[in-house]
Amino acid sequence: MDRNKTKSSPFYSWLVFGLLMLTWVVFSGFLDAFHLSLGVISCAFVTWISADLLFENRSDGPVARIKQVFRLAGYSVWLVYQIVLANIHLLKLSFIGQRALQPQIVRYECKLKSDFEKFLLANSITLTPGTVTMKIKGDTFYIHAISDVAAEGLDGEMEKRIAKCFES
Amino acid sequence: MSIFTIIAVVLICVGLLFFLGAAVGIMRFGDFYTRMHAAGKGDTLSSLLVLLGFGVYQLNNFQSFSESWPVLLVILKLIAISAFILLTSPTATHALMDSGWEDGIEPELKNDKPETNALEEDMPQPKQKEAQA
Amino acid sequence: MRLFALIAVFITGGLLLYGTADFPAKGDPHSPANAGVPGTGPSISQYFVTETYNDSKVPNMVTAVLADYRGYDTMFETVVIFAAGMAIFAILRVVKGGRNPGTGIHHRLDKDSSGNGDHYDIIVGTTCKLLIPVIQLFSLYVIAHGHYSPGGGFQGGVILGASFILYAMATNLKASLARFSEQRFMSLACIGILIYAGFGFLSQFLQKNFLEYGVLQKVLLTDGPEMARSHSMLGVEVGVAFTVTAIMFAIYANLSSAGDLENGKGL
Amino acid sequence: MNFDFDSFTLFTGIALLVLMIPATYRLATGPTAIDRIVSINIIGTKSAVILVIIGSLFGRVEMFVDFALTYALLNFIGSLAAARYLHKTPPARGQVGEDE
Amino acid sequence: MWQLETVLLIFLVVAALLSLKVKDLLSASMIFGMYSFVMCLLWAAMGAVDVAFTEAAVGAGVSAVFFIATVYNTKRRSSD
Repeated sequence: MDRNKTKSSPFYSWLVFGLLMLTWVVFSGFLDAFHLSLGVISCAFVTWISADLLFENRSDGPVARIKQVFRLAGYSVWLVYQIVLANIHLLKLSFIGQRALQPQIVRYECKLKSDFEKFLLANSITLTPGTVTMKIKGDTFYIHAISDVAAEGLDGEMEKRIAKCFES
Repeated sequence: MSIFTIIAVVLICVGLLFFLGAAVGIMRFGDFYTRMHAAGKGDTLSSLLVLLGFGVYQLNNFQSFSESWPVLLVILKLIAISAFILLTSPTATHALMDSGWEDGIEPELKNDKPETNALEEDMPQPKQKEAQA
Repeated sequence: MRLFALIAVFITGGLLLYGTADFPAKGDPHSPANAGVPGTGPSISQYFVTETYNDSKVPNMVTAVLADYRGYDTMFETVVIFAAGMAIFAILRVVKGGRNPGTGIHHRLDKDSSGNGDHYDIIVGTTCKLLIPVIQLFSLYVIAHGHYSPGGGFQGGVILGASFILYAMATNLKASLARFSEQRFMSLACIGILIYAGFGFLSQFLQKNFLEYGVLQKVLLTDGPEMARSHSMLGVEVGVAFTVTAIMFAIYANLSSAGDLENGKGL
Repeated sequence: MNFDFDSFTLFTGIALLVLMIPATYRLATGPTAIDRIVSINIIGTKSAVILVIIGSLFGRVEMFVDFALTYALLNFIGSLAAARYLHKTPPARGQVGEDE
Repeated sequence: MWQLETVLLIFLVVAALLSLKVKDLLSASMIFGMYSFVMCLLWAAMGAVDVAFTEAAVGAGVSAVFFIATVYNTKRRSSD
């Protein structure tokens, strides 16, 4: 969060600049020199004012990053499948199964280290069937589950998948 | 009627069905926390499907990469919108659920399962009502 | 009293609705605004539709009208926004040694905001960190492409200001003021208006009228006055964006901390 | 088979607006302020989708997609501000927040 | 198009009346957010794209935050 804590390495600044430039091309769509130079100015400005917000952990090298990207892509495919399941579950609940609601609050201990992994786990829990993360205190997640089945679904499989994405 | 139109219509119809589920859930669930389930999950996939449906329909205008670059761009932007909705919607759900707890809204919990509800004692309790002058 | 208010609202609304009966239909090509009054030449709408691209090579007519044909109007709109920020500053800001800190109403409300910060630090904080650079880049895109698609200085400036507001809400006011300090945003607000007025004075200095950009081709080194007008519009939009960004963040900072920027935590 | 995609799009837009009614009902009745915030979040997401639909009706999706992007990016800020408000003020039950 | 505009106008009137009706100012500012959303959709449906964009940026981005920040520093309940 503060500027002095993260040591700025040139690799990460260029990475942020490149990603922003890619985003600019998607936004803009003009590939002539005038608009590309405007894009370079804008991306340099954004990199200057908020490059330190992206990439909390800056110790990994380029190869490790590329591996993580591919694993995260695989994980997101699985996540989309879970989201589809969650919506079908919700559809069933709202039309037929309302009396089957068994709301309860479950505690879940996670062993993940970095903030980004915890963020990913919390958002994935919210998007999967029947569970919503209510609160995080340290390593403890408090989860509001909508039924017994949903509460038992929190068996740590998701956490294993996320941990696998970020292991070196 | 091309294949892209058929896919688009199917995607949009499924998206509307999920929107309907979310809307009924918001209307009928009795408790704030269960309503959050409907709100947090129902809107992500359904808006994603409808947006992707319109993106697929745009493929009808696609001829070649050099001519139809704007069409691809629209599809990429629609995917970006879906990604941002997928990112912000669960986060807003967390923030609102946490605020609801801090604001002292009592959850309706199932009473015949003491081993799960006992965990509630670990929770930070809602702040007590303060008598305001 | 409420009854009288209701009656007054209904009468006024009825009169307004009655007035709309005389309006031409939406998009009617024969209405006086679109077709012009007979015997007086083409209407101003026709002129804009046919001549804007020849005059300034700008496809988006609205931007051309706002930043070029009606440049005075937009300039003083920017000044109005600046004045609004100054008014909020003058009313709310607590200067050091003035009002006794710690007695404002926000301190009473702020006293239990310390606990349970974990949640915001992890989930909301990470989301905001991922979103803020994209929002900033999007706002710059909106500013830079005001010629081709809807948008421009005002919209882009508001979005850019919203990104700073989001940062202030994800962390606290102090962290965001470390990035975008009070001195910096106040001077940025002034610089924005100076850029706009500078384009005007520059064209006046080159023996033309105020805000008549065509003459700037000698300065901007473009081929022909049309491109000079186009590029000047972009420069003017950047000026508007500076002012709007700075004023939006200034209003948020002063409102949420009740003017006590040094000690207030913000929302 | 003659299928008019524009009519289908118009129908989709109207259906989405009709599906806004439950959210509007929550907005009107509450019971608490935070229910209203949730429904505003939902209405904002739906607005982004409806903007794309209006763009498709005009045949200018590439223009309207920018607005939808604005909503997708900025809709979060209002909800977050309200959540921060409720987080920082004492609980309001029984005093304010509920209508008569 | 006229069907869409009619439904939007109904929503607009409902939102305006609701935001006047509630006494909780936080809720009123939220309902005013809905008014701004519907207004933006209406501008877009009329083809006034620049105005719609301004409404989208201001309504979604900053106006709700300003209202909430103001309510935060005053009191929450309206007196009438």
